Amino acid sequence: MSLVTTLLDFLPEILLLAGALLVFLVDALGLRRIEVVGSIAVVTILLALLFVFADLGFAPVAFLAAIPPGQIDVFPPAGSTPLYWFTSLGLFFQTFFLLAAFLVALASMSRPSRERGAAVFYGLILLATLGMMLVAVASDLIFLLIAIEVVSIPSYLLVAYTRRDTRSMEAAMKFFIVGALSTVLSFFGASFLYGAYGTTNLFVLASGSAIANGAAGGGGFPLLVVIGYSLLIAGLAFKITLVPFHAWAVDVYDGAPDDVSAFLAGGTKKIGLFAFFLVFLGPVLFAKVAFQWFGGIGPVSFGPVLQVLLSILAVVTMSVGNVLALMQKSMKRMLAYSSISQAGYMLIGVAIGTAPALTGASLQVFAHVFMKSGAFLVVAAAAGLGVGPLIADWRGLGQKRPWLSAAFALMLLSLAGMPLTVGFVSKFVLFSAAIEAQGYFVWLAVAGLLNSALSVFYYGRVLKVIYFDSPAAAPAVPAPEGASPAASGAAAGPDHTPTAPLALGGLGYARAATIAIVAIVIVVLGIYPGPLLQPLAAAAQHFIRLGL
Amino acid sequence: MNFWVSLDQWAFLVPLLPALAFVIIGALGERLSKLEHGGWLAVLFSAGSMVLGFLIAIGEMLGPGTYVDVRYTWFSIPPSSTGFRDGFSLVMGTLVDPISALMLIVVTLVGFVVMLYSIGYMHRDTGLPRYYAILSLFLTAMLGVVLADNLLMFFLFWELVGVCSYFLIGFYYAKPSAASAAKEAFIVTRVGDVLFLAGIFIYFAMYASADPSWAASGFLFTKGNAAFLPLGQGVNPTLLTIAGIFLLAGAAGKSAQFPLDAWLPDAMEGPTTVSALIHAATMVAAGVYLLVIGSLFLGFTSTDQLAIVAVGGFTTIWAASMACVHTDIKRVIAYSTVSQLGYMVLAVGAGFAMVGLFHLYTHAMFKALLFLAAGSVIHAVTTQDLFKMGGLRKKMRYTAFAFLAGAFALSGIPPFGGFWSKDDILSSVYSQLGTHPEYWPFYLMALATVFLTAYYIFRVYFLAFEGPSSREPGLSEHAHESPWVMRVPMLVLAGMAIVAGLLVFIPPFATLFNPTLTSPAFPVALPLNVPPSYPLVDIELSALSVALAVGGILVAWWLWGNGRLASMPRSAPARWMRETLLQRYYVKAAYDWIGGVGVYSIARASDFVDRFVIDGTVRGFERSFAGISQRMRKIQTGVVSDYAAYVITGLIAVFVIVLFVAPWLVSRLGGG
Amino acid sequence: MTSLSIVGFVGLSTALLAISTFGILTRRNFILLLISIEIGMNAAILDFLYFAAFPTGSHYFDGLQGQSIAIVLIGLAATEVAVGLAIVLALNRLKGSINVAEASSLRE
Amino acid sequence: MSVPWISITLASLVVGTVATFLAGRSARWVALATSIVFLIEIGLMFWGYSWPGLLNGIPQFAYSETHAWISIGWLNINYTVGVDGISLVLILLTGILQIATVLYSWKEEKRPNAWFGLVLLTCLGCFGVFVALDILFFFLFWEAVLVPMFFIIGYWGGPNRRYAAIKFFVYTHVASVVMLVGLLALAFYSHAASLDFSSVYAAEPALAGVVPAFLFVALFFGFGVKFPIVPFHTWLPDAHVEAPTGGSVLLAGLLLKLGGYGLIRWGIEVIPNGFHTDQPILFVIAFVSIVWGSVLSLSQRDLKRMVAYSSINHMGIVLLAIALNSELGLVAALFLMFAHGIVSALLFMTAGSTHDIFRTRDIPSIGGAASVTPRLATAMMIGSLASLGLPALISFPAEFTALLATWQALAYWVLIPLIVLVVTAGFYIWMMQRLLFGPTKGIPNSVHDIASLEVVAMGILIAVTVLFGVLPNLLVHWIVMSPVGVWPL
Amino acid sequence: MSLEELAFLVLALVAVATAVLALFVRELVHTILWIGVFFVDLAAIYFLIDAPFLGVLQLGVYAGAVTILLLFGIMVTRKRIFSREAITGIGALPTALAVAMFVFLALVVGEFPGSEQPVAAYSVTDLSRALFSTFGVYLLLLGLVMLGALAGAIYLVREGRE
Repeated sequence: MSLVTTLLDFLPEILLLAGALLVFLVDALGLRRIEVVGSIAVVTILLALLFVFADLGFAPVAFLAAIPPGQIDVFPPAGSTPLYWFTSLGLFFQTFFLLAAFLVALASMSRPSRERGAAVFYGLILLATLGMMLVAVASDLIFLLIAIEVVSIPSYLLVAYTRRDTRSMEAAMKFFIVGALSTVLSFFGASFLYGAYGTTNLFVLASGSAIANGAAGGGGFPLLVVIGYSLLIAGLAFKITLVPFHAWAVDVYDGAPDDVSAFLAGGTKKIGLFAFFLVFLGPVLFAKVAFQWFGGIGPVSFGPVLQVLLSILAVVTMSVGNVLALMQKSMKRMLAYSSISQAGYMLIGVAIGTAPALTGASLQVFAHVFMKSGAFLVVAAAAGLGVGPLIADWRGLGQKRPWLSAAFALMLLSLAGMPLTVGFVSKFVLFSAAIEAQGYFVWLAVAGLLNSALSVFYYGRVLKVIYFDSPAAAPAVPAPEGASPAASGAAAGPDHTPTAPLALGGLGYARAATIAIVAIVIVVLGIYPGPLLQPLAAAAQHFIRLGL
Repeated sequence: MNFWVSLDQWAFLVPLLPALAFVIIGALGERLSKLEHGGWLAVLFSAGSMVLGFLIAIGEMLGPGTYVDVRYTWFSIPPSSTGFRDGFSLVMGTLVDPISALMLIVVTLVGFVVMLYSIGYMHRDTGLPRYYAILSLFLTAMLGVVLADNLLMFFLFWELVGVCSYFLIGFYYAKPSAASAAKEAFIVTRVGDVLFLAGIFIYFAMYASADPSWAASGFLFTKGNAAFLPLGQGVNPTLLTIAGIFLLAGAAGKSAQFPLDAWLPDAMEGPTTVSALIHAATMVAAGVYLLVIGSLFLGFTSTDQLAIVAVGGFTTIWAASMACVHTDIKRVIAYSTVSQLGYMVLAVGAGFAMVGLFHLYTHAMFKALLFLAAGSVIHAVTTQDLFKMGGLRKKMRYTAFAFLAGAFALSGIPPFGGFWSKDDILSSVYSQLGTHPEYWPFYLMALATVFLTAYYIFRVYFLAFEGPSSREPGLSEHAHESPWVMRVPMLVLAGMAIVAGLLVFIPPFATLFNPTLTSPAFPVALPLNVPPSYPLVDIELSALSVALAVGGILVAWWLWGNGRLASMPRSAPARWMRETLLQRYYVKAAYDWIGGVGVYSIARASDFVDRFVIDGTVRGFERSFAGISQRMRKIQTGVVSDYAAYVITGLIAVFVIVLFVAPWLVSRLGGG
Repeated sequence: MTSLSIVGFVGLSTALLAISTFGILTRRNFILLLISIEIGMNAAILDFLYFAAFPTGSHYFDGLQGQSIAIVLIGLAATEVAVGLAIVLALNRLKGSINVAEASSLRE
Repeated sequence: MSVPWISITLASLVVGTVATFLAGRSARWVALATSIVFLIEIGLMFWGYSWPGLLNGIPQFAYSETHAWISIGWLNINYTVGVDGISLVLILLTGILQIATVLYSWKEEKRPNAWFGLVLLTCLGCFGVFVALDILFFFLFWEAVLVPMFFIIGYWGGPNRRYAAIKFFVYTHVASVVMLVGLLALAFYSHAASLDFSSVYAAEPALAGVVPAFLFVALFFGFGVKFPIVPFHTWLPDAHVEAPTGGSVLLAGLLLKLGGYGLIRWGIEVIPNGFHTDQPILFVIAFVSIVWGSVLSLSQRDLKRMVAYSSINHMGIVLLAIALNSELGLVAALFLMFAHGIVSALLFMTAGSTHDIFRTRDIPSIGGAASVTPRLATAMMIGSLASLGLPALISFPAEFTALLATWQALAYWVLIPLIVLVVTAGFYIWMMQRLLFGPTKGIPNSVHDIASLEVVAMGILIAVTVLFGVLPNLLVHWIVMSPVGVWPL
Repeated sequence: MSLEELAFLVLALVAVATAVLALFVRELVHTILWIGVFFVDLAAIYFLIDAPFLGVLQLGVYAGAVTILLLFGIMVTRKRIFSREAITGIGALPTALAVAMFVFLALVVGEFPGSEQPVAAYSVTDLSRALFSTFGVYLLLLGLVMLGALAGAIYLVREGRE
């Protein structure tokens, strides 16, 4: 495999890197208008998306494919321990990540045109996206963890990029500390796995051989593996905000600039789920050899134990997320908790570990990219219109801003899993898969569905505020302590040159277009999900077969 | 097919004509003000109905074997592999047989004359289109009951009759007492109706299980076919008894028999015409008609018969006693109606259905007459209080004559109609006493009632028409005779009251009372010879009852006729007695308590449970979730060290789960 | 060649991780938190190097991978310190304090 | 049948609904046109209908269509629609109530396009439920009804509308998800080839042991809350009291029918084994609902609340009739659902008009309304009488048949609903006595009788009430052209 | 106990001691000193297990660059360098958590048979070959991390200096 072909395989990633460098270059040259850097980023992302589509084999663009079809979804040669490997599910996730980046990049172009941090913002977005794409092709634990760092480090900085906002900075600080702790735990766990297997290749890890040997009494290290995986769960759970590793997320989504919140919740969070696929699906599927458990219980095997653990985490996460979302007063915190509970649903897919479940979880990720980014982007747009951070500040928006409110309502209904939205389809597939798996997984489906019913309560409450409450005469509730007048990236401050009001009554074309795209996707794929669902199901099937 | 038989094909027109009147008057409403607000239309259509009804009845008298049943499928489930083997259907149809022919005569005749009378009597009221429309609808419904060829249709129109009664009692709805009386009437009869419905179900089940093809053919509730069913074959006698009791309950509700009798006196809140037509002649007789049908075609066991006799016999004296003290002219007549209905029920129960029917027929005539005459009086003096009337005979000759004719008929003085029928009942029941000694008390009650009847009706007569001009100045001085539209009906009915009993001696007419002789519709031998008492078989009994009646009249004359009693007796037992009777033995109060306090308290308590226990649980869920949420929010302290602590706690939890909890669970669940 | 006990090595790295965790949980000064994180990273590095030095017997074993990972981790840890310091400076400029307990306006 | 009437109807409803939303001030005309087109399409469906019978023991449907929607091996979902007599009559009910609601609320001034759009959307969802023959599509439409109703209650409703809207939404949604679990488990545990009705129907006998009973309980809970069954009924009074009149009409007229339809179509028809096991539960709940609904109606002061509780009573009779496990009972249940749809709609319209005219629905504080608003009083009387089962009006044949079937199956237990009939009569008659009759009180200064369009709306319902009350076979004829007679009862 | 083992024991104890001291002395400047010693101590351990290149790297990166960076951080954020850190509580919960974590992690100790195995030594050549070919991707990724960190961190601290 020559260097050129290797690089060609990574054409989309290289494009993103080039785009990031170009953005920094343009910034250095002084062309730091947001239209310029934003366009570069958007175009880059779209190009990358095009190539990923080509690699996935979508007929209209298949001729652009850089990765030979024979290299996707096949087993690596015997004895080799590749660091990265192409799977169609990974490529699908790449498209999801790119879509999330695209939405945020496009919407952010409606921010004040002379904003200082624009170049850094877009550069970091592109770099983080690059990292996300790398996560999706990892086949080595360390590769995976460093790729996650490629995402994390820009994320910390993105949260802080407004520089002048104490809330953002506080969020960045929290994000950084918890993130760094998680990094430490992940690597520490990885070191144990390395110690047990002698390699960090995920194909090898997936085989569960180190555990299997342990049963025979020769050379296996069950405890090392088990403790290692436990540490990894703790480390990666930080990323997908499982309870109780979630506490940072609420503050960060709340404190971060709205566009960044959209990117974090809709985008970077999802790498954690794919990491879970990569790291834990193998043990779930293959570590089925029974051995005597610590403390004399058994014989049981690691796979089912892991399934139970993940199931417990999933149920706890969705329940706690939903319950906490119930009484939130701040819109972004409510969305943050809802995002946490959604992570619980997605985790069901890993816990079950069947192809249908994987399909459902992936689809849920896809849906969530749109729903959650979209929701945060609407919040950003609303902040730009002078709507305060509290849910109560949205009173009567349905009358003042019918289209924006309708889009937001659509997103919330989709989050709640109402029919004719993509959120419904994804939940339907996911919970169908849980019931299809039978056994105690049915109770996972029940828990998930009851939770989604509970979630209706707080989504409904927001709809109530938007549509049923009459508009407030004046902002009745003062902003919470430490909040800037409008906690958004578009906030006017000394750092930002005031600019003329945006088009569409302050919304801006780009942001309006983004929200429209989200709404259309939610509805169209809610009505006709076949074109997405069928290849995704096939990809999940391949992924399971590979045992990654 | 001869003319008379082919006429029966058109029997459905008899109820349909008033229905047309209902539709037209209901649709046009006040636009008919030139036609007495639709009154003349109603008269016209009811006249048409009467003519057709009489023709059909005559056909039934003349034509041999004119049992004609015209059917229409109302509700049908075709045969299928399961469920009803042969399908299921409910039918509507008209059955013309001697009994329905007789009822046709009664209903259409009284209906027509009351319609005509209304023109004059109701002239001053408002809301007349409503009155005529509903009165027409009532005629339709009543004729539907009469012509029904199955129990379902019978019940359907029976209910409609009840609703019309409801609206007519509540005609003066702005009066709280009228609205209340209407409600009471509806609900009390409803109690009977639902039990009747239960009875229908039982008959259905019995017959359907005895012969499944019934369900398919739609003959299910057909009277004619019911008689084919050999009683005792595949029929559980207990079930039959219960069904009979339920039927009796239905009849008691409609015919105001004890203990469902309380509504009828209150129903006098309606216009007097309504009282005449509905609450004297027709609707209240429907209950008796139902028992007649039940007796002839559905079959009662001896237990049922005893129950019916008991209810009827007791009701005669129960109501008559209360009639003796009331001062409201209409109420007295209303109690009299209840009492007379008791006679009919008694007869049917004792096994003499046609005798009961005979009394129904004569009673319809003279009771309608009494009401119309009373209405004429009320119309003239604008009060219903007997003690405010007096000496009206001189001013209202026609009315007085009519009332007197009715009173003689009611008292059972020969040759007035009431004599023949009441005497028939008494002698019939007497004839059963040998085999059924348990009928004795009820026979005696009925006998005593003859005396009371004569007493109370002549009390009314003497108070209203005789004596000094008026005890209340200014009331009866301006009284004058009613217009011809009111006089003609009274005279027609007065004539009927005199001759109704004699008519049955005319052979063609008599056939109506003797269905076994002429109609193939009743191939099985009926359990009696109808009428048993023509010519009079037991002259001593007749003499006794006439003597009692005359005695009653004399006592009435002695007390009231010569002004001996200017007011009510004042002694303590008498006052107590009078108060008890006026309060209707406090049964009404008990009912009010059950409805107003008993049931309503249960409803209030249930409402409390619903709001605070059931819904409270739901709200408790909401609140507890909210509370948990509020409390859990506190863990989000904002201090990053705490967040790190959660992470480490989570890690340790993962350790615990992976090392201890999950393996244990997995081994319990049966391993990998 | 030498042989060293796993008890000692893993004991040391685990102890360092525990100390690091303890520091993160109890210290309030951001710089100290950074130092705690560095101690934790070093614990991981130590582990990698130890496992790289003692083959497991798996035919996939590659000790050089462990050492390479250690090298990368050193770089990664340094990068984190840099980013952390940048955030410290910005925070200090905004709030005049680097006490993490005082930065708690985002809560509940 | 070659003409895909159902798809055409769905399409026309979708187009009409969207157009209504976009139509602005002229939305009412678009809505009316859509309703008329809908009725015409229903008429054509009736005209060409003949039940295809059974194929290999599986009931077939008229106008059925199947198009693959999702096909990923383990999950096969088709756009499968079709009607039989059961759905057909309920579709007719949908059409009638849609046009009646549109006409009744013709004068709606508050966001008319949204109002009429949401009304049409609700009806669209109900239509979808009645034609969907695939678990997913069924559930999709089932849930789709919730959203417009949520907005209808929450935006146009009464003072406490926000609470009621969310309660309605969450409560019924919880039930729906339980039902969904049941349906999916039914499909997956029986290893049905797809989520189509026919596949599930064919696969159900494979279920073993107590599984069918559990599944039936799950489904019954889901459908039961819609019914609503006691003790899961408390969302209903709140929703009704707060909902605007049109919302109440649709809620009582259509939404409650979804539960009955679902129970018949997806419960009894598909899981007869589970149904047989759980039958006693159904009986108990049905009797409790009948008694509870009626007794509570008696104590209500709010007119709408009273009618709402009477709905619980009536739907209890429907449940009883369904639970009887007899052909006669099922026919009666369907008839009664249709009847209740029409009659409760009429009653809620009169209650709404009462509120419009007298500014209150508190029964004791109004009196003698008949003398000032005779048209309203007439409509209310007809509605009440129909509701208490007066012959010649629509409920009578249905209730009569239902109770007859009850007698056949349960003998003397029939006395419970029968005696409750007296209570039912009691509260209606008492309400009429207090509200319509007696001396006038609580009448505002300027009183106008109901407007002519409201008269038209109520007139349609009254006409239907009388028509099917006098000629019930017009409806029964269609109901029995369905698998009611061949179910493995 | 071999010499290596003895040396390791001493170094390990020093490492633990310096780590604890670094975190819990109240003079922040002393902290820097202790952490410097800690890094050097670890470098010594790396030499002990025949990873000399790593040891050198540790000395260069950690003992050198990182320590200086931290010192710089302290100097910038404090008005007086030698001011004392306020006493913060140790806390029962954090202690319990740290101890629990230690106990669970230490469970693995009994399992790994490393003590019987000889230490595998790798030449720097082999290491560099592996590092830049087989595992070169790691370095590329690290580069990406650093690129992002660089761009962002510079932007973040440049505030007000433009």
